[in-house]
Amino acid sequence: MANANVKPLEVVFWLATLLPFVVTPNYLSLASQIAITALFALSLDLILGYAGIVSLGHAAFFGVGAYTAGLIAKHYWTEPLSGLLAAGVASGVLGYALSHIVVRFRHLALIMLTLGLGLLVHEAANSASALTGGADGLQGFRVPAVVGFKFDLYGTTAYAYALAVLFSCFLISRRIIHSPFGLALRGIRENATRMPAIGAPSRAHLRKVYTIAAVMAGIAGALLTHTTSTVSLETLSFGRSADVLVILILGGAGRLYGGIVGAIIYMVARDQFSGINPQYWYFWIGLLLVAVVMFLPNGILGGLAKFSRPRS
Amino acid sequence: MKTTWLAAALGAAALAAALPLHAQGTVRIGLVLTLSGQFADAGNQLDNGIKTYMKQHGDSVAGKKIEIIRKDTGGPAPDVAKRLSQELVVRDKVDILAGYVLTPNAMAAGDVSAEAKKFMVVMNAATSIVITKSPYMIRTSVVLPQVMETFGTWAATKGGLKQNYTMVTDYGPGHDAEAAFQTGFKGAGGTIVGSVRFPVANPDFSAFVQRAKDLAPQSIYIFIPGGAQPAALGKAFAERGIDLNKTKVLGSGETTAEAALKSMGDTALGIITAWHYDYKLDNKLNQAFVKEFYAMHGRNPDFFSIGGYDGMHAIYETLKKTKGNTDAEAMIAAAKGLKWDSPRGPMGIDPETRDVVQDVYIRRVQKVGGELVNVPFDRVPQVKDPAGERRKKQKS
Amino acid sequence: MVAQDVELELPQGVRHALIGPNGAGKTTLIDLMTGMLAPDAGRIVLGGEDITGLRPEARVRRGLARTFQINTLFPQLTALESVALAVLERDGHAHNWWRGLSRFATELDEAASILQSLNLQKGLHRLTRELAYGEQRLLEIALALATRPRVLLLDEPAAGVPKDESAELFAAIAGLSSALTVLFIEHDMDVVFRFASRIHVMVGGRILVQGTPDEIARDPRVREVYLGKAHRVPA
Amino acid sequence: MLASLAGVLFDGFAYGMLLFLLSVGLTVTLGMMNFVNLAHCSFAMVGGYATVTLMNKAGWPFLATLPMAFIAAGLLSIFLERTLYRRLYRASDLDQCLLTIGIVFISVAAFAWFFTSEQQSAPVPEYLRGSVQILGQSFATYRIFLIAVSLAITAVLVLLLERTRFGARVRAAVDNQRMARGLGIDVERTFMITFALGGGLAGLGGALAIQMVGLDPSFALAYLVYVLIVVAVGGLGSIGGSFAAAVLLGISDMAGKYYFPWLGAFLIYLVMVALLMWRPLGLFGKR
Repeated sequence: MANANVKPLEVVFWLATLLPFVVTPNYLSLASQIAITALFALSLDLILGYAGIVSLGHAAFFGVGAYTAGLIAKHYWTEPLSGLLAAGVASGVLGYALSHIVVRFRHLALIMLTLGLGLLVHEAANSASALTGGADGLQGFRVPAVVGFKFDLYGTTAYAYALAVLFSCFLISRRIIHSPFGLALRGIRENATRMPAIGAPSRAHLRKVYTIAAVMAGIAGALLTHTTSTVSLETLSFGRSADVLVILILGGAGRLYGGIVGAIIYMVARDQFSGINPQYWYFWIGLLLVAVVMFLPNGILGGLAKFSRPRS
Repeated sequence: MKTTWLAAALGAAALAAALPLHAQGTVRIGLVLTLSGQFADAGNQLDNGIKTYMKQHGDSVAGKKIEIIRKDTGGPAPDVAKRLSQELVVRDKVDILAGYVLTPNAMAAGDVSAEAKKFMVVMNAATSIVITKSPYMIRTSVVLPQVMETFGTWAATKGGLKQNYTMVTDYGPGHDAEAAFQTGFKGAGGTIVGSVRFPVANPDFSAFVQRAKDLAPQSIYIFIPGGAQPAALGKAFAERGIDLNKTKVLGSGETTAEAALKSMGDTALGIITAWHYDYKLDNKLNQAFVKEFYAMHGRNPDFFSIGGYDGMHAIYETLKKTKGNTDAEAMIAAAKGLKWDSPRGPMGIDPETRDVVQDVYIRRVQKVGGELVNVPFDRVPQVKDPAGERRKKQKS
Repeated sequence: MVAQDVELELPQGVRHALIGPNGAGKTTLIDLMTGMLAPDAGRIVLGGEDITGLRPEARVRRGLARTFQINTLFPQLTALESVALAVLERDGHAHNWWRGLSRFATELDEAASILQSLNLQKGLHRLTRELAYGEQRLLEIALALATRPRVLLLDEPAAGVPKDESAELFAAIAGLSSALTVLFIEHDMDVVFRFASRIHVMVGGRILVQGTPDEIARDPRVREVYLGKAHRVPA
Repeated sequence: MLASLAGVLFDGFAYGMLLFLLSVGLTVTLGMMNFVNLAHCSFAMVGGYATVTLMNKAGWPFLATLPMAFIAAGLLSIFLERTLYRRLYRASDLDQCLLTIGIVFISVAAFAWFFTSEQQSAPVPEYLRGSVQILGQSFATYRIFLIAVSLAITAVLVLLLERTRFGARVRAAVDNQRMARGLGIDVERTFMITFALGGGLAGLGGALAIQMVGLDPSFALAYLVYVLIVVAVGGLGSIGGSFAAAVLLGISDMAGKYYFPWLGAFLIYLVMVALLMWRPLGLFGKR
């Protein structure tokens, strides 16, 4: 039974996430964007790692969350925490609506459907440029601070805010995984044909987890809006959906920490490689991906787990 | 619990700041460009312009050595552009922010320039409101309304055209160009008979060109981004066989850029465009610039390159006036009203709007010595950005 | 036509065997009953309620459970987790996503007792894919039992299980509560005649004949089609 | 109005042929060998750059470079298949995604390094330029050539896979490796050749696409989406399915741009989502 109690390694990991405040104060804005991407990858892990839904359009929810937060800050109020909730609700509603289509498909048809739906949302945002500002992005709003702490150049508040939200969403995800619902999701992933035979409403489960993942992805999008006071079509782009999928596979899907570890390694590598070699960094990132697949099948955590203690 | 975090952070930040400030004698420029992804070529050509300037004018000015730190945003990504700009200010202690090929990236970095009080030089992003994002920002590339509204007015007056059908790419700059051209054209008595917008990722234009051909308006106006699209449009024109003496084709400078002309071939003959630069401009400064550029990079400069070249010139001139002092207030004051002769012709920085003021050339594609060239046959001197002027009137 | 105008009556509490040559449509019949396949015509009634239109999981909740001829289990889940999942689905707790699994003691205990009743207590915490093949066949039955069925359809429960172990398997089946109606597909005639109180013979998609073990053993049509000439009636 | 309808259908069909040429190789690798080869368009780039180099540097005529593009991309796919792909035949499709996306990134950077990020051009010979007047309607010569090449390739492929022993061996090896080995089929070699065939077709598609959509290092990423759409809508492993899907998507995209341009890019994605919801396994998909 996947024991629910906290392993010491987990405590060490989360304490380590506080190190950047002291050890690398100049990298806090990067750290905040890693935390946001980690949350986005975690939301994808819920549906990919735990329910077997491969999505190439997950950025649709990230972007809807980002735009909702941006529009609220522009037209209504700039208090971020309530903006976060509103963004979660907005992307959750979209997630619930799309889940009715998504759960009816599998394999390549599912992947291409999520891709198509993602691109449609992207085009909608582009053509509704009066509302969304089109390709130039949403202009004329600024989120000054969160609970009194100002967002500044150093990104200290941004990282603290992103990390706090990531940690709370992680706790929720951990609770989901170790709950009966989590067990049902793993059942669907392990053997989708057996589930109806034990009376399980698989589609209802999948719709619920897809909605929860959409809420979390929307919150991640809103975090980006609040910490950078910018929203652009890029938050809805195919590139962002592909990146987060690569990040999750790199880290190792279905292990809760896969998305977070993947985000850290992928974004730090990209930042360093593009710093050294701004034109051709793609080469080194590509090499990293190929190396991980060759030597660490099932991602970094999957590979490490195989080496450290062969799965009992 | 929260306060301890922040106390630790502030302590660390102070520690970092106490590091010895980088050697007094250097001026650091943080250059944020799109060096990878779909707009990599624009970023590279801009960078090549900068390198050419520094080769011609050396890498030190007013007794200070110029050091450039390059960062890649990988495409339109305002969150990444803002973070990179913040890191350049906070971590690399740059004195000047420069580059910015795309509008969303320039807008996001404008906030950093304003908040961190850093002199900022936009070397390409062409949307008008970019300049309003920071009081310490100047622009040395081009402003869309500056060219397109002028072109619209010219087309309906000296161009002798009464009808026009506009075809633009469906994204920020496309919408701006469409609005500007139509304002100028209608303002001067012309009528817009229709308009269409291409999807951004549009590999094939034949349907649109066919539609325009069927409508057979007196003239067509086109605005598309650089890269693969001008070539694809050129081929669609070649295949559709638009009859150029019946339908006048007007376009932005990018429509008949060097690569586009190469693939369009003779069907491009007669296309009229308006732009602020072409590598074939025959003045001494430009010939020297093109020769040096080609020697260094094995290809001809384009309008991205001239944006970078003049951006560096503006930085050098400003530093000379402030004698190497990189304080943003001093630099912006020195930069306002700057005037100089550039390979593109006489240009300057508008003292109030801090935006670029330059000549707008009206050119026609002709064959010169067996080669297709944008031959300028008219020029509208020292044009200010009309949208900027309107903003000034609203404010006062 | 795989299964045609089949009239099958399963009175409550009786042990039924469904026999017939390969390809007679036995598994298809079970798939039809459990809703895996949609019938072209005809009705399926469970305890007086017409369940022809219901989705498979709804039929399970009304008490119609089945096992699979080829193991369809949860490789990365432990035996206890698998059966607990079935129990949780049954009493509607599977949608609970905020309380830890360990807090559902009653369901976990019930799952453990089901496994114990099929003497699988040794493999409780071992991953399903690491269980022996025989144990996995028992787990198939445990999963079906966890849904508290009124009718249990066993699709060749002892398929691939060596002779001696299959006797033990069927002893466990026999030990099931008498209120439970059981229909099992089996090829081993010794087992059929020992455990079934009614036998249905299916050939070419049709029910050839139904009756008590004695009637079936003496019926010439069954003998000739299926049992072959030299069959002798067991003592 | 009728004339332009013919024009739109012709252009749509020609654009569909381009999509088919770019994706038919993937139908072979992804469809028949069940290997998620997202690097397919990188092979198309190899073919494109082979043509550009031979034409600009070595002065070869355009048509002569096409077989070379096929061979260059085919050889590269053999090399990659022997070194990397072979070890992931039984890996999860997510790991196959990661490997091939890694290869795409490497190829984008490598081509930017060798050929700069500049737009490449492969000037097509005179007789393929301009357009031809048929019944008063102008048809672009190059598009007619494209259609001809695509129809030829489809015919050869269908014959090769459906009618020849080699085709039977490929389909057997893909359906059931163990059984195929049992029948004495050298599965390794068959997979290698199938991969080379898929890669070569991509290379040829890439070379032919230059004239229509140009070529720069980001080609591999830009057209990956379109290629996946065609293969998914067409149905895995079905050459005919890909052909039908490519034509359907090409014409609907063209008609959309012509008749309701304000719909813009929506249309091709709407058509895809609708087709997938109607036939999840694709038009002629088997599994």
